[in-house]
Amino acid sequence: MSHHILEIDHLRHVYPDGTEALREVSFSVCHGESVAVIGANGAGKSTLLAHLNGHLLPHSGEVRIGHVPVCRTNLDEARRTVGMVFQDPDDQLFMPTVYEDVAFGPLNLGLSGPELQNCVAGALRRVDAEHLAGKAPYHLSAGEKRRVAIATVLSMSPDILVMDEPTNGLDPYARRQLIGFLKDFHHSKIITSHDLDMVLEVCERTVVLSQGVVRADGPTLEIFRDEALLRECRLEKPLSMQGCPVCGT
Amino acid sequence: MSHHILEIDHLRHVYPDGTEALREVSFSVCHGESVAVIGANGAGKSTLLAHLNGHLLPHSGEVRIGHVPVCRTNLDEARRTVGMVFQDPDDQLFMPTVYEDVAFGPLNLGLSGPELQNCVAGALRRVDAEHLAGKAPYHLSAGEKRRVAIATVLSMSPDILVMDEPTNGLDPYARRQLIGFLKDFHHSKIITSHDLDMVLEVCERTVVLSQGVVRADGPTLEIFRDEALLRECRLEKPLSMQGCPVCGT
Amino acid sequence: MHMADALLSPTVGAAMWAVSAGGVALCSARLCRERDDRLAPLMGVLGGFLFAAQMINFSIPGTGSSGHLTGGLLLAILLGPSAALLTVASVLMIQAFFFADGGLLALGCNIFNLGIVPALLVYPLCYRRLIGTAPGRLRETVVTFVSALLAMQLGALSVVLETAASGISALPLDKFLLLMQPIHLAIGLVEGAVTLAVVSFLRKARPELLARQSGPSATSTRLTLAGCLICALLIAGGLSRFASVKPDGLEWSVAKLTGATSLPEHRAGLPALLTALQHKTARFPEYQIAPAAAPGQAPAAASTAPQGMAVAGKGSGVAGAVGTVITVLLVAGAALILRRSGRAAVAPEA
Amino acid sequence: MASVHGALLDLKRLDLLARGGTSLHRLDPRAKVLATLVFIVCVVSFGPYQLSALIPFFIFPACLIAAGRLPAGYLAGKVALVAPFAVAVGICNPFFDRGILLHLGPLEVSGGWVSFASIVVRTALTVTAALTLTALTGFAPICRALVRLGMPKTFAMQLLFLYRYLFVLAEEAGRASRARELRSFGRKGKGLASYASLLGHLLLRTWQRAERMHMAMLARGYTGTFLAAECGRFGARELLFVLFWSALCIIMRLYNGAELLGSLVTGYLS
Ligand SMILES: Nc1ncnc2c1ncn2[C@@H]1O[C@H](COP(=O)(O)OP(=O)(O)OP(=O)(O)O)[C@@H](O)[C@H]1O
Ligand SMILES: Nc1ncnc2c1ncn2[C@@H]1O[C@H](COP(=O)(O)OP(=O)(O)OP(=O)(O)O)[C@@H](O)[C@H]1O
Ligand SMILES: [Mg+2]
Ligand SMILES: [Mg+2]
Repeated sequence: MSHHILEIDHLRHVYPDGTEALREVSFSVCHGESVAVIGANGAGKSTLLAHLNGHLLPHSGEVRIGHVPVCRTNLDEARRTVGMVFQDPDDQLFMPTVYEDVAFGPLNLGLSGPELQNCVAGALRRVDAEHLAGKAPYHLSAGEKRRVAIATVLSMSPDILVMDEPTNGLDPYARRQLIGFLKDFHHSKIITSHDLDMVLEVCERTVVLSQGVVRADGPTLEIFRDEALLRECRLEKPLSMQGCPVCGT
Repeated sequence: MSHHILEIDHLRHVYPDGTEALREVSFSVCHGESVAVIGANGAGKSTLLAHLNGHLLPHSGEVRIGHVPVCRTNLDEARRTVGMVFQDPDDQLFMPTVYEDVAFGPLNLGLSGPELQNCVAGALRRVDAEHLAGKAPYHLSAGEKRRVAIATVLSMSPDILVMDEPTNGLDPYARRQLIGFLKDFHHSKIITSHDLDMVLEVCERTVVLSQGVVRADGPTLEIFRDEALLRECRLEKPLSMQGCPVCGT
Repeated sequence: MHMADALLSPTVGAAMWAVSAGGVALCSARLCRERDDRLAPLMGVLGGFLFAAQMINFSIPGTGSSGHLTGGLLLAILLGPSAALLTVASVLMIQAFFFADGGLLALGCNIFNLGIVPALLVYPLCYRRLIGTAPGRLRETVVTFVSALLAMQLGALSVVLETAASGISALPLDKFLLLMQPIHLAIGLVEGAVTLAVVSFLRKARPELLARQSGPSATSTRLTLAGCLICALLIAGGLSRFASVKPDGLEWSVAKLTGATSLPEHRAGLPALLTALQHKTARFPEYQIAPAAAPGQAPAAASTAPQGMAVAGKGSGVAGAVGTVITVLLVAGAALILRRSGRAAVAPEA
Repeated sequence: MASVHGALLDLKRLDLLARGGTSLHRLDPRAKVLATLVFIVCVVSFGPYQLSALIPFFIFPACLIAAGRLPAGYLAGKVALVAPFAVAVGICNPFFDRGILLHLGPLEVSGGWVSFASIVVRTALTVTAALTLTALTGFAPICRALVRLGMPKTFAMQLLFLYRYLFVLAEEAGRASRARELRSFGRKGKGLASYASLLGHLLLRTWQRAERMHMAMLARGYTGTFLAAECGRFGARELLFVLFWSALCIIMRLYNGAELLGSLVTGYLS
């Protein structure tokens, strides 16, 4: 059994106003696996992700990272292990320059001097954004912001990368670039998105969430072939699969 | 020659910090036509739209609505003719309830009493959102917000509907609903988007913007068949035209 | 440091309401005259920003405690004094209604302490005077710190004065001052640092936003005058409470003063209602407040207290307690019955 | 950042409560605002040593909560959380005011404790009244009521805008501060530098949003003034409501109901 496994076990979350956002969610992620979590608006995707690094704590059930349940006492550990990229990169970039932003996490982890510099430069290199180091975040384009946001997380060398709607607002080229990067990145990944074509390319496994329950969990292609299931969950086939003259329809 | 024509003529805009967002943009829209404006992040799409209702004024060149140039003296007229739906519906829904929000424009136009009520009810009915009238905007879902934002503009019965990235953040079902609505809506429309599949379904004509200049202007299908052009402008074919990823054609 | 209803006497509350309503009316009128239609949404969202910013904390090094931005001075620098006052006042109003932070009567005090003091007193009289037109780095730093400190100290001072003038708290004035002023020295320094940092951030990112406010303001003298008037009103109101042995002295002086300022809000609307009500209740013997500064003499003071204590003689402490319990039961019973009958009445409809 | 979420949820919750359909909800907001103000003024006009006389005043919020079918437990929980400042100042009273004021059998109660208890009861009363008013009326109607009672329109508009964008901006701020928290292990990263920079970014985004909003408003014919669409009516029911509660509050202000009741009962017993 690998150390990097993530297990979500009968997770239930009720917001204080009574909204039952997650009712019964169970699945687990193996080391190196790419899992997509898809579902309609309000299905509970973002709520689920917020549990992975302990931002929200479960009402019942638990989240285990490497067999250790996430709870108040080991939040720091969970946050280092799970790197979270937010839906809106503007939320994530808050320091005056890109360099400082990427260095923020490692600094708080206690790195300094050349070690810190290497770490930051490495993270920026991986997302192909070294030339942006001195810029202010509010001067970046949407695609650049997204890449820098990923770098801020990579600099803490997380074991699992979690992304909320990463292709939102990107132009087709930047999107393609991001997909290429995600495919090359051999970490465990959990990605939520409404961009099912991206899911099809990046993730080998898909979990379908509907009104706070897991409706399906399996190989991505199989899920996307099940039209009845998709329709029920307010989804549809990825656009590139719609109307292919060769296979089906 | 129709009265409802929109002409953009050698438009140039420089932001106060020196960014030349639009350098030389010319095209025109006929009555009843659906035109998509596509381009990479930062190509100048949003800047262009801001000129259509006179929120930004050109550095040189001009925008003519029904042969009348938009300038300081006739802004009111231009704003009534061009109905603008913003990228983030939260920017557009600023009143305490949906009803008041939809009534805001007609009230300013001088409507009142049953006339006002009819106008508001009609706009809400067209986007299928009558049941939301009493709700506060922050209690709506993403798709509902988008529909109400469109209603706020429809209530002023504009001659041209302008939308900035309308499908952003919607789940596939809500997106499909919106596309259906846009197809049924036989007004002049100008739509910017990174969702080229939506463009393919909704707009018969496409203008490609790249670094502040019009790179191409023509029937949508023709443009999307020109791969070299698309690549140059940081775009790519709509996903549904890219061949099936499953059987690899 | 929100002032609270429970510590306020109606006279002080009404006086501060009048002052704050006057300030808000003045600033609204000024903004109306300026007719800058960009300002409405800007003030709205900046109020939201202030509110949101107050929910984010940062840790103060070495103390383990955390602080946040109050924002009066920052908004004055960004928007000018009138818009800043309205924005702060609106944030305070939301806090009063939804979090009962402070309270409805104390709203007047809070608007004064956190809004009028930084925006209408400190900003025009201190910040603008000292900062000049093209400040250097050092000058800007010093002036911002000094202004933030001054605003905090004055705000804290007026909290103390308002509390003391109300006489509900037994805390002696000198001890209260010694408690509040040093705490707000620290808070003021932090406020200055945050204000400075945010302003210099904006100067780097969008310099044109700050350019709006850098020209000399034509109406600042009038504002200053208004500030002085308000200040005088406050001091007169506060001091007359201490000076006057006659309990009606303050009501009389406040009524006279508020009448004399001839701001319409004083005669119409809520403040008038408050003062009128106060006049009605004041016709009945007012309770002499036990002089808080002399704790040893409390029994004597109590015996001079005309009504409350006269009924609450030795034996009637028990009667009071029994009565209290019975009243609580009665109220709870009434509420339960009302709820039941309400449900019964609503159920057939639904 | 639990507090951001908590505060937002409270706002939304009160807002939802205000959409209830009882007759109290339908009452013109002005009536409720006036009655609440009379109530608060009466409550705070008591002297510092009066405790038992305050108790009957609970009838006002209790009746409104019951008749308005509001969740009493939730409101009580909120009341318990607020006003730390008043209680912190009040708790000093027992130390400075040690004179014996009351004898409850063998128990001697000092003036300080009585006035402290009085402060606590006042807090409970005023806070409950304010929250009840909001939960029965909703914020936008309260603003309209205040405008018609003399509040400047500019200020009312400002309040409505603020209320609308509170949710949007607080969520934005909540996400940003959450992002900072995720990367600041322990308290190390939460110092002034990152705080100021975070605020700066937030301010910048806020400003851009204001510019977009202004654009949206202009696009819909905004000329600097707001036109109101609807207005309520101050009828006989409203008048009755205000008169009844004002009269009751003033009577309770003049006669100590609890005391009278108590002496009646103890008089019987002895
Ligand atoms: N802070 C909150 N308080 C109360 N309810 C909430 C809160 N956040 C989300 N919800 C509700 O919980 C449910 C799940 O929300 P969530 O944000 O997880 O959906 P999502 O799947 O991420 O949707 P989207 O695709 O639009 O991002 C929704 O019904 C939403 O209204
Ligand atoms: N207020 C501003 N000040 C200065 N430069 C700006 C401003 N707004 C936009 N720009 C710049 O103008 C250019 C065009 O921006 P615009 O927002 O029109 O792009 P867009 O095509 O809408 O991009 P996206 O697809 O990301 O929405 C960009 O380079 C941008 O950085
Ligand atoms: Mg989400
Ligand atoms: Mg854009």
